[in-house]
Amino acid sequence: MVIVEFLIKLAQGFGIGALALATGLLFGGIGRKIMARIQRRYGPPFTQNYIDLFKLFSKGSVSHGWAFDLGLVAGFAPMLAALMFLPIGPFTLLPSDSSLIMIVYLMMMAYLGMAMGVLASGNPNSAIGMSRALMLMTGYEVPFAAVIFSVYLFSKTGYLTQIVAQQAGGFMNWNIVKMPLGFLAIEIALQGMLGEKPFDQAIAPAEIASGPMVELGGKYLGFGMIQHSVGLFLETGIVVDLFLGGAPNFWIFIAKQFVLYFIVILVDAILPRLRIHESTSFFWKLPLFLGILQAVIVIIQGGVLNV
Amino acid sequence: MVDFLQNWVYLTGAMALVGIGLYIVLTNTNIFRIIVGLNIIDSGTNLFIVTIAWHPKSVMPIYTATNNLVVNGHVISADPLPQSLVLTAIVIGLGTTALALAIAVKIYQKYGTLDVRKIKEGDR
Amino acid sequence: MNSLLALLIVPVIGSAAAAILQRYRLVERLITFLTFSVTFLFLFGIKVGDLFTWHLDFLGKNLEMGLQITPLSIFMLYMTIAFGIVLTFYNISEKSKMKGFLLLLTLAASNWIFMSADLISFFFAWELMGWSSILMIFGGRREAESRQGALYYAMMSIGGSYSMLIGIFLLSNLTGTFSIQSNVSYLMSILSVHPWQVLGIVSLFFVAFMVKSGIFPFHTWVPYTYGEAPDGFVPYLSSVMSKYGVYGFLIFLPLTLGTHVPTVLGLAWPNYVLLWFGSITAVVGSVLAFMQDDVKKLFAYSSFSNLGFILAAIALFTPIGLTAGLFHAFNHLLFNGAIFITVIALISKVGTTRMSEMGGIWQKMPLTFLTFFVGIAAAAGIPPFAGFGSKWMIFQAMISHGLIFATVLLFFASIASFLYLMRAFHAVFLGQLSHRYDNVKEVSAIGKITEVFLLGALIFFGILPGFVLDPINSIVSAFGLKPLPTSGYEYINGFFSSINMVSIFIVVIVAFIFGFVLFAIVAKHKKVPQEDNYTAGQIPQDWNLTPEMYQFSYDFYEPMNKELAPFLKVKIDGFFKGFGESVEYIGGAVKEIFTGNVQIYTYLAVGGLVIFIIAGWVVW
Amino acid sequence: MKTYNLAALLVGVPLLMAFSIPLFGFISKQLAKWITVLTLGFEFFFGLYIFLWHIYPFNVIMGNWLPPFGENLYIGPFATVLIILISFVGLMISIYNLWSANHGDVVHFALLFLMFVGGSIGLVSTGDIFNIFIFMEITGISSFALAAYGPERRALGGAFKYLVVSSIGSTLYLFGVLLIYTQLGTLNIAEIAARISQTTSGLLTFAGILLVAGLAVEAELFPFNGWVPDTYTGAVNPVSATLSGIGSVGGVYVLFRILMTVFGKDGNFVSTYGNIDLMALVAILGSATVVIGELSALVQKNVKKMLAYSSMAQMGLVAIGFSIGSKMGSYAGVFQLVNHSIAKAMMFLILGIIVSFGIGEHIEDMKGLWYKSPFLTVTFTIGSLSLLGLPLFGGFWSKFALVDASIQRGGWYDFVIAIVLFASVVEAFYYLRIVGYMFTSKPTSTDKIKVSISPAVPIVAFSILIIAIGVFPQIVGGISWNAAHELTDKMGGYVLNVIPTIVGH
Repeated sequence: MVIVEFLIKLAQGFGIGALALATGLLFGGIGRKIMARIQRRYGPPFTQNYIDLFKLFSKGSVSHGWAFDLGLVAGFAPMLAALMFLPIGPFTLLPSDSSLIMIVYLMMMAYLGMAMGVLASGNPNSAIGMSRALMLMTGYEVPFAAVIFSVYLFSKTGYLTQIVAQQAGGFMNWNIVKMPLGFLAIEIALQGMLGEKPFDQAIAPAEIASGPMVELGGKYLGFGMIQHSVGLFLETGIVVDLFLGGAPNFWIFIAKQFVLYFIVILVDAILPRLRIHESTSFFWKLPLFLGILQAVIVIIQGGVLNV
Repeated sequence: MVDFLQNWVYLTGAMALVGIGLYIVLTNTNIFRIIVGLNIIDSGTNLFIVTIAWHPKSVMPIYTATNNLVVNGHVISADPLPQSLVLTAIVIGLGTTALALAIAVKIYQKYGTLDVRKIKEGDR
Repeated sequence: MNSLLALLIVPVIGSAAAAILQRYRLVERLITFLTFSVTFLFLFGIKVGDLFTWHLDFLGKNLEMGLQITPLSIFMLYMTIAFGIVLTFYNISEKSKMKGFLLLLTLAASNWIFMSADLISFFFAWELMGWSSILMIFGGRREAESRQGALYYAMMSIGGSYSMLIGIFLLSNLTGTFSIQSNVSYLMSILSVHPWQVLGIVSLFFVAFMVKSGIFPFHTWVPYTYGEAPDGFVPYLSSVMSKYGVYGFLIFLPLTLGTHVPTVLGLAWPNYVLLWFGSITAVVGSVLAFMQDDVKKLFAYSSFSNLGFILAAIALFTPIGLTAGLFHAFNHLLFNGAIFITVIALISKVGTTRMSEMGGIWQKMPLTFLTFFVGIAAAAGIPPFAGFGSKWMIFQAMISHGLIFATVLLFFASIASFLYLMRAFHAVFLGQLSHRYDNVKEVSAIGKITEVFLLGALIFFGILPGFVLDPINSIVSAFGLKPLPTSGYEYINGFFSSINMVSIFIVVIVAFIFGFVLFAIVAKHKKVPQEDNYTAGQIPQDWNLTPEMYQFSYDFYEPMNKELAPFLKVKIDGFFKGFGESVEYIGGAVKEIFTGNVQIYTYLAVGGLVIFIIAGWVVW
Repeated sequence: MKTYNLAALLVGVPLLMAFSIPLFGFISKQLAKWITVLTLGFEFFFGLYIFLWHIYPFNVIMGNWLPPFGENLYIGPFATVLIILISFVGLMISIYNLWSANHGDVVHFALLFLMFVGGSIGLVSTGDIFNIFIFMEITGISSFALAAYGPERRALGGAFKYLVVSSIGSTLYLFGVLLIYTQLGTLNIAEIAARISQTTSGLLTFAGILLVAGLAVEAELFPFNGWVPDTYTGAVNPVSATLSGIGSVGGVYVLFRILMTVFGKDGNFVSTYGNIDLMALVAILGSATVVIGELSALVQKNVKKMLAYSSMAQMGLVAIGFSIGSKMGSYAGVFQLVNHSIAKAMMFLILGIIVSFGIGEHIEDMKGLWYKSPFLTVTFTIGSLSLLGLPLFGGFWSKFALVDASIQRGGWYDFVIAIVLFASVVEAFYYLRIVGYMFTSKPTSTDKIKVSISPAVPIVAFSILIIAIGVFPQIVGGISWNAAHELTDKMGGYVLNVIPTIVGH
């Protein structure tokens, strides 16, 4: 019985993974298209990412040793694992463990794995890229955390499923209405999380030869792409669950995610790249201020839990 | 017990000797002069000791038929004890001086100087 | 034999044996290891509530001294001695100049600290632990630096214990007894009447504890000392000795329970202040850590940064806060132990502590690399390893009080810890392997066993935290608080949510299996040497590039320096050093009194006499 | 009043043997040295006998004239503990001298040494302030000569400085004694103590100041301690050990016998008669001494000189302990005195062994001693840690008691103890620095130091004693408490034991 249940969950998990990957790749493709149109180009077809992925997985490639291999798999697997705890529309695979901070830390494990892989390659460009990525992370994670904590205090729970459930019943119950400043902060943080301009110093193609990705080829780059796509899905999904009230079905969920991503793409299209320390300190100023202000408002409204 | 302040002449003398001795010790750099200074201080001390035991009207502290040490309940004899103390003090002073002179001679042999300012080692 | 006494006497006997046989290295190491093991066996003979008292004819009184066992002491004893066994086992093959007999003395002192029922024996044990560890640090890799490190530690530590000494007597003069329990309950009873008096006394104690745990602003000695201590001793310093301060804090923290002290956000304000000390420590440690190039120093900063987390959590003194703090104390012992043991294994092989001179060593020491990786993953708080649960609980404990600023600071410290851990990971193990290290070998068999054990422990306690949380719950209830609900060994019950670590573990494992399957079934790859990487079509050797030059690890986070410059301007270290220098300067001036000229001495004496007489005259 | 006249042997035997040593010296130099060992062994066991069979307190009456008229020795608990201490340290140093005194005029060295120890024992047991002066001069003259002993010229310089300062000091003491005599007409401590309040207080204050100034020279209190560094550094190591382990004991004893028994005014905290509180004066002097001693030692690079400065500072600690005036304070003082004597004497002896192997006195020369001789390193470390007041060693308990006493006294003693603890941190720095040099560095040459049996015996004995006191403080604690009682309760503890019929005022 347990085994059957486990197998069912396993199958569902694969389904969610595939779905997230497909959506993430689709978003990526659409993003490229939109970008091209803003820049008055025709742009690749929005299915281009699928084609790329297929191509990458069928090409031979070079490896720099087992740490390199392990790192790339470790960069992808925790992302996939984190997905299992995310309420996607009405559906959550493992609702009893959907703690928000846990998901955040699982995502960090993915970054850690990815970093291990690309750094094991020994290319200085990837080291520089990694160092930038990590510095950027100190920037955006702080306002992100402030917002997460204010949501905790506001909802008095740490389960994403319950946070979503509390927002049921129409637009006015969404957290975006109740905590607008927090949403603003997390939206800016999302820009950094996704590594889009003006916060794309880690990749910086022309500057450090795509940074972390410089040594990746073939299936390794494919894994990198998967990680990025699933991460895109996960991060936007978290924001949707936190602020946009989740969704009654999968399609609306994706639509809400896309709205968020669309904003990111638009900002990406119009802003130039900042220098790394500028962007870190930027995150410590406005978004952090907004996030903390939001938390203070929540606390004043009676969010303190007397233990 | 005698009101020793009556012997102000001797007291002043004793104090003056101590003062002179101290002045010598403090101002002279020659070892032998310092030893002499110490000796003068000793003399001042000894004078002080005998002074406190005596004053002009006291009788000698030996009980005989004619020599009443106590009159009307008041002691009128000189105090014998300090006089025995002064002997001890003199002897001690002598011993110290002898030792000091011996050391001074040795110092002159080893350091080649009698200037107290130069009796020191390089590393302090 | 009474087990309580045995916990003190066995290490002392072992210490004597090790001291006598110290010429025979291996024998000494074995004795050290065996003594730790035997001491551990005696632990099974003790239970909560055991008491042993004796009388000491001292200070003209018949003072009652005692050993007692509380749930907290049992927890601490098990934790520290078990770690000691692992470390001494590892040290059997380690070549550092650690002196086993001093370690065993430290063990005796440490057991005594955790068991003492009165302030005299507490202070006795505290000082014993202090000097034996100071002497231990003298044997470091670099002579002059290790001497300075030990002296720095000694100054701070002795200053702290003198402050505690004054506190002890102020307290015992009020109560007339040295018993810890009755003193604490006395303080509790007068807290609402004389808050400042209580606070003053307790702060005197807290200075000592803060020094020992390296809490801001007394953290400055930590990097120097950890950085220079003998390699074999550093794990003990960081994992075990920093916990004495935590234990000390826990003696006095119950003070604010049950009395009406003004509160801030539902917390008694002294607790609130303490919490801020903890949070600032966490941030200071993390930020300073990622500027480091010396791997031991880096993890020294990391160590006290984690102590900041622990202090912040226990300062709340709520059930979840206390649980989180103690849990983190345990996890910190474990992961910091694992990290430091791998680091010293590494240092003994490569012979340097500068990270910018290392790189690529994972190819040579794969097991060490894996242990280190899991260690830093745990330190970063990544599930499902030990370290995640406690950090997660700390955040919940903090935010449930609405302490948003402190929580965000702690979170920042946590993220920054990610930075310095990655930097160490990269600079030491990843990147280009220099040809200098072509002959580096994996650690010996003993080292391998230790590492596998630590690896297993990090995962085991990660996915089955209940084995640690159960004893912690009994501690919490011993303090008179309501423990968190328990629902099985695999659960962590937080304030906002609870987590089944086993299910997370299974999910991650399945995801990994899936990842590897995917990796295996798609197109093949071929292995290439490390020089063969993307250089825009050119071969690095053609430009006379060596692996060392091709390794980017020096000043890894250089851009951050500018952002953090305002923080780095505050030089507490400089304050202490400057203070020391001015004392030395004054000493140099004072020494000139003793010129060697007898006349000056005579002048002094006569001058002193004249001053006295004048003073007497004035009064007359 | 209990009398036990046989105890006059305590003073008589060493002086007798001292002056007969030249006779034994005719037979053999070795015999002369052994005579000191035997004599001091006798003293030590006699002292132990008095202590263990609890014969104290008692008087020794000379010629059947009862005090205050006759001269007497009073051996109370304070004197007992000091007699045992002095004779033990003396015995150990004399055993060490079997090995170390082998050049120069060995016979006269033994004579002077025995005279010094005998004089010190007389000093702590006599019940007459003029006899104190005589014994001070006996120890003084023998110590000048001892300090001048040795091949190095710096010994002469040190001895001469000691002589000059000490002569002035003893003159001041004598003046103080005579001033008291002019007022009370007696020299017996017990009688003076009982009648001290009858004197004119102005003169009393003056006498008190003279006495403090004179005795501060021997007790090594600033500013009367200029001789200390030069003399201790100049003298050969066993002599430095003697001066610091025995000489300073006598100085402190007399200072507080005068202040607390003679001048003392009983109360919660003992103060003195007269216009100014001499106990407070000594506390100020003690604090200044601690600070100046420790700070000077801090910048010192010569280990022997460092020990000398530290010796000075430790005597300051002792003085502060006594000057608190409570029972606890005197207890701490006695305890600290014992611990300091043992530890400091041992450290000078160790330094003597090190120096005899051609290793210098500079701190750099201590490098890598651990590799040359673990024995000396460990024992030196034990000594330093005991002086620092770290546990497992005797010093822990005395510093513990000292802080306790100061905090019980409260008031401005809180400030004093803060200064003292600060100075102790400084002290910890320089001692641990030496220990660090011994432990850390690889030596330039790894010639092992072979310590022969006769110098090893005292060092082992001292270390065992330090650890024994550290583990069982009651060894010294019990009798120290009695000694503290003797000092703080002057009528019950001292005067009535000497002159049972006297009426206090």
